[in-house]
Amino acid sequence: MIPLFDTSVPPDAVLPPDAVLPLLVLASSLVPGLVIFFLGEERVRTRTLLNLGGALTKLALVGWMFRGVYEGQRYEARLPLLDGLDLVLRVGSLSLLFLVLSAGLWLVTTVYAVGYLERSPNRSRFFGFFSLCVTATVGVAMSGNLLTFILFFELLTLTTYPLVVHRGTEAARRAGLAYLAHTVFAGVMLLAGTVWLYTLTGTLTFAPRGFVSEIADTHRGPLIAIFALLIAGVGVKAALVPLHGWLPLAMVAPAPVSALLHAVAVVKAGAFGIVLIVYDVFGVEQAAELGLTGPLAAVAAVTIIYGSLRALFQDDLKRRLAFSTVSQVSYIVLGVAIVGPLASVGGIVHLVHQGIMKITLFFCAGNLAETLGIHKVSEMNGVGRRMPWTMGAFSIAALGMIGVPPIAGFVSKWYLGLGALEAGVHWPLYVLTLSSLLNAAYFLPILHAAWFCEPTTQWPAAGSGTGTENGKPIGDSGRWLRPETGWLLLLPPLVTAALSLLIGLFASSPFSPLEWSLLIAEREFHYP
Amino acid sequence: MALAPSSIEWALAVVFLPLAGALLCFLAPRRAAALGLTIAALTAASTLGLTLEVVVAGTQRTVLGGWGAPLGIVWLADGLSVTLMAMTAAVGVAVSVYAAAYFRDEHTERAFFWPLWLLLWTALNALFLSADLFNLYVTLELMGFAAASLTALGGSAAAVSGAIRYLLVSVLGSLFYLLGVALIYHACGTVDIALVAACIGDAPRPAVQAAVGVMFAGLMLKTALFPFHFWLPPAHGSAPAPVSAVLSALVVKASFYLLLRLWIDVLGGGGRWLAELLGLLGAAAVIWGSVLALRQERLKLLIAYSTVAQIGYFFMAFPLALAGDSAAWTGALYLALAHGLAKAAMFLTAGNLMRFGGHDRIAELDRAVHRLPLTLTAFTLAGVSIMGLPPSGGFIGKWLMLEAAFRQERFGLAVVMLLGGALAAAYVFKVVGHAFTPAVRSRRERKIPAAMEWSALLLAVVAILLGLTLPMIWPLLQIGGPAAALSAAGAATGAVA
Amino acid sequence: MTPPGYRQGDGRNAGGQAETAAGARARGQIPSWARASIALLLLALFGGLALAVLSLSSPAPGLSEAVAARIGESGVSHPVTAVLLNFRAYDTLLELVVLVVAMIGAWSVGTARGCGGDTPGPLLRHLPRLLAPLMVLAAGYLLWAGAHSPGGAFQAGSLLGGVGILLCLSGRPLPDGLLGWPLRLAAMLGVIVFAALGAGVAALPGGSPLGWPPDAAKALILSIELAAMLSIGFILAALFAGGRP
Amino acid sequence: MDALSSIGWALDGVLASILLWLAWRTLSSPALFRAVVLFIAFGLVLALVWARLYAVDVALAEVAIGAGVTGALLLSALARLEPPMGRGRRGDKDDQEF
Amino acid sequence: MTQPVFWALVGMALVVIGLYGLIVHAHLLRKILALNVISSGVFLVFIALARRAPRDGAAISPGPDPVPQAMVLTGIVVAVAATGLAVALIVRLRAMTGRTTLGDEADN
Repeated sequence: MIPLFDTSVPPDAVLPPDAVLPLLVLASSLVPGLVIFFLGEERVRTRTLLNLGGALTKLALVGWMFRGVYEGQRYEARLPLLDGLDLVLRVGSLSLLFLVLSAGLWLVTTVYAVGYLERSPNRSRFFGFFSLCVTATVGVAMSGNLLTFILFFELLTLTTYPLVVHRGTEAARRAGLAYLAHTVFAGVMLLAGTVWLYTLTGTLTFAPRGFVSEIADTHRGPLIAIFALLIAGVGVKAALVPLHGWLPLAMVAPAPVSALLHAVAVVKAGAFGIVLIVYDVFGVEQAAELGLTGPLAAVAAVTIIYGSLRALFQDDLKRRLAFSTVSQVSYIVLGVAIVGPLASVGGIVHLVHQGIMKITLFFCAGNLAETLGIHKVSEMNGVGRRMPWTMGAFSIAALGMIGVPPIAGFVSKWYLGLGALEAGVHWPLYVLTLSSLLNAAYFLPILHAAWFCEPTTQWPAAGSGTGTENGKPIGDSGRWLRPETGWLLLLPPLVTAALSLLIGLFASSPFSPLEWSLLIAEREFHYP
Repeated sequence: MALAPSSIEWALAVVFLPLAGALLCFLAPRRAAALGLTIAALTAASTLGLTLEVVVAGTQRTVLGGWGAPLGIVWLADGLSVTLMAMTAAVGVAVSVYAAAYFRDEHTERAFFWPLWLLLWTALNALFLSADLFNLYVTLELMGFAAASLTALGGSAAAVSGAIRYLLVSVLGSLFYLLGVALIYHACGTVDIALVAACIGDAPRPAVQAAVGVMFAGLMLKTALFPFHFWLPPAHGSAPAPVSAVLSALVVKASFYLLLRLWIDVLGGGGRWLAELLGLLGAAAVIWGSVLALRQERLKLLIAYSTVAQIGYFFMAFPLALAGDSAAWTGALYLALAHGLAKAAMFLTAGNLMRFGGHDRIAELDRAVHRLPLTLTAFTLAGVSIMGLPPSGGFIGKWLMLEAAFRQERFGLAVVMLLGGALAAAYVFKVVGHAFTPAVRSRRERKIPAAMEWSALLLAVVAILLGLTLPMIWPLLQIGGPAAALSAAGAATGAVA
Repeated sequence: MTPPGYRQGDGRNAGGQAETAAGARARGQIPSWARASIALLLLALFGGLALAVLSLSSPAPGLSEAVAARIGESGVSHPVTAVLLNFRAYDTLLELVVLVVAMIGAWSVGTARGCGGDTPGPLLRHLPRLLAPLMVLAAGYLLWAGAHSPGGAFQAGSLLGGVGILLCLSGRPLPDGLLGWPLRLAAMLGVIVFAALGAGVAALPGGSPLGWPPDAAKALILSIELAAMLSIGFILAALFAGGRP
Repeated sequence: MDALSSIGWALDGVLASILLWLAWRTLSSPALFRAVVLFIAFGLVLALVWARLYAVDVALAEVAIGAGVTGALLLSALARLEPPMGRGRRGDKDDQEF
Repeated sequence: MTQPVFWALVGMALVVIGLYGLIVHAHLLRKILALNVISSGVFLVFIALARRAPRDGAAISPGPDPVPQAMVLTGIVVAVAATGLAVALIVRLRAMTGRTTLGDEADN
């Protein structure tokens, strides 16, 4: 017989036990997703069962791996694809952070989406792509080399597009077009950078200190170009200015999709990609030595300020949140680009913190829109009295975004600031301060209006049928048993708001995102 | 007869089985579909047998008539040819299944589709097997006639006029090729590819250059390389869906294969100027074809222009392979294989949409795509391969070619390849986007048999999965060493350059 | 008849005439400078081709000797026939297939509407009666002669085709009994006999596809030529008729 | 150069001139009917050339197929393409080249 | 110049004349005539060159190399098949549209 490629895995170890878990994590959303496509529109129960079953399974599997990774176990599955280039799924501490985030938030978002989309058309299609989207995200999280990363990154594009255009309106189509134009451009850049890099290094496997140091002296120019290409490639999804154009447009999508885009999947995948490129492709010292981190930090700073400024002037609540995302995600990039252990911890931990806080905000915005038809900030006067739970959650998350202790956002900003000082640069502090002020400037008026202003419109009373199809009329029981909106819509933001409070409060306890980020800094980036 | 068929018997089967099938179908038109399907399955099985034979025992030579070169004709089955035959078989089976459903109610078309299609298959396999320049001319003509007749089966004036145009171009291309064969015969005294390759170095240069020039011109015309692509969209856009699938997926590949054979086996991979010219035309084709595809308002024409663009990629491998980079050839071949499967799937889905809605105007497709999720999925998956997204076969091909381009720092070519991918994404999503609009049920819709949806979907899935099979196909392509010999030859050229 | 979905092509018919006029006007006037440049380009092409011809060396390489050396094993003594039906028999088989394809293709396009369309004049009505037998005889002779001197299945077949054309022109309809499969079988006969024998001899011990055993070669070739002649004649006449019966 | 070869050359020259002229006229004469007739003549002259080149088989085939059957095919096609009146003897209007 | 070369040049000239006719004429029947002229030219090249002086020491035969002759015979048959098929298609086109030229797009 003809010899196959010499793969580094001996044939008897094609599927070692360590390889099974990553594959199962993929399958736990892939299989339900594919099955859901073939389900009839009316089989709500089966579909919900599949969704929640998949989400819970994934969470359990990730939890299992969490223990393993903490004990020093590594999980790896590979499939030969090109000559000397495999598809590799690998779980280390960094991937696990992202995995936990996406698996956890997927569960919450699924619950929310089930409540949100009741009785709306094309649900099978929606949930099918929803599951595939998460599959792509965990794939991104687990990718062990740049090739695998590209695979899942593009899959993410393909599976989120139907979600963005789900409503099928003209605005949705335009948003989808913008999203595609941006991501296709990104895909081209990413592919170009990757192939070029491969021809120079002969490998694409992520390594703790990157894998370009051997050619750093001989191929300076190309390496800088490659860095630019790769960052442009992932920067679109991370919504770096000036590649952010698609994100505000994509707000036409249903609320669970926005939540998913902003907190779990797309934007996060982009930010995670930047982390990977800086740390595991170039190596942060090498990147600094090539003079690449400075411009990256500058781009991040510009994005942070620009996003905040634009958010200030949006009346549409979701658009304001979208620009806030543009700004907040670049904290992660900033943390990475400052070059220093504490700053990187701040960046990495913000990956989680921002996700949890931002998803809360989007859930709440969705609740307002679905229950009361509120889409604009100017319509929010007094809404806190009508929907106290929702606005309570919203407030916690918003304060966290501003950086009020002890909510999670504070921890990130604290570490970012410390990291900047440690690295001996001061300007990030000004950026952080300015951005926090701007955050306050666009969030506090909302809170003020919601809690302290008189309602300007007459909303239907809770539980009396809301004019939309989604608030579940409950009947005339006691006030506390009569929720302000459907349970499925209310519980998720409450959970995530509580989470963002708790991980801020208990930031220094073991297994908190912060502690885990410190572990990552130690293990993956070889910081002390 | 021995229990295990020998390579001669497999080779005989892949040519003579579809031939016999065609004759039978023509003699018994009422049973044509059943006969045709059976023969398609048998032919595919024989192709598999031949492929395995080549995998196990290496290149297979069959001396026809026992004379051998230079007096007689020789069949040669090496990795390259069996790979293409295998693709033909895969597409062939799917198209046969599809056609059985597609032509079920059209008596005349059914009666003529089957013999013509099986004869086309005969011609393709004969072409892939042949190692004799003149015999290749006959197979080229056979292929061209069968393809033109199949195009005309569409029945519309557009189809007939497309068929005429195609026939004229095909005959002209073959005549150019034949003129080249004549010159080569008189320079070398043989038409056996191996013997010609041995003598070509000592032959008078002007004669060889003129021969190569006219042969390549003829084959470029038949392959529809820009700017000779003018005939392709009208023909492929107006033929019946299964025919378009076959034309785009296989027929165009056959003349490209022949070009490649000449380049590799006869010219030994040399010829810098010609290679650069072909690369340039290929790059122009990628851009031009993609832009035109994007501007089409009819689905089938969009797909046809996409073929024009994809053909360009194949030719961009010529300059890249000059430096001895075998990745370029493997990439181009991979692209060709993936394109064959994906493009066939696309045309089949276009057939479904037309059958369903009665038209193929892209702007009005939303209803149809809405009601045919499987078809849409097939189209999208095929599109993924055409765009070159991982892990499809198209991605692997594009990756390998990009790798070669970057390694040789031919950034211009790399940019064109990448741009072509982006444009492909644009035109694929131009169609797919219509799936997500709120649609009203059409009054004119017709039921689509499951066979028509599933055959397209399966082809598309195979195009995607092809991306995972490089570890198997790479060594197969090396058998008989066209790629290996080429990288050696190319290395020599590169060293000189 | 036409598959649905292809009807938009028919839509063009209505505007066909107008389009023809406009199209012809646009096409008819290839500007003279374009013609001149085409002519110049072609002249350059001719120059290149002429150079190629002139460069060919004069002791010509070729296969005359190889043919001469092995003609004894071929079963015939005329070299061209030996090449056609033995050394390169596969080419000839495929060529017959080409004819078959052309005929099926022509048949698929439409039905034959007689030959020439008009009622034949007196000359055409009587000429075939005189000529046809002569031509059949000549065809038979050419076929026989092909084994040792110029002639053979193609020439003979085309004579038969001529007979067919004459009969067609004379307006004689084919008997209905022949219209179905017998007609088709006649067209296929050459390919069938050729391919069956060619594949059959491969099964002989030590045989190869299309490898005629020397002692049987002459008979095999003659039977193939006979079948091929009939098919060629029939197909040529069918092409002339221009459609399925 | 002996007489025989001069006669040969002269013959070749005349044949070639006729052949080329016929080819040119076939493609340029305004009436299609005449063009087809010229093409048949072209085939017959070509057969002479084949004979001159000692390719007797080809010469036979050319007479029978190249000139005969092809000519008949083209004539019958012409009869169907052109309106029945005039049988193409008038200048074919579709052919706008002259 | 020898006789074979002379005739080969004539063949090449026929190819070029045919090509010119193919390009400039729109009428399909004319295009077919042009293709037939081209093919005759190609055949002429093929056969004429076969009459060059054979290799030293070979017995000089009156006829040219039989292999090209056989190939040209094949070619002639293919050409007539092409003509037949094309004529059938053109008649069909004419019956459907009244056109005897390729319409629509730019002419080749």
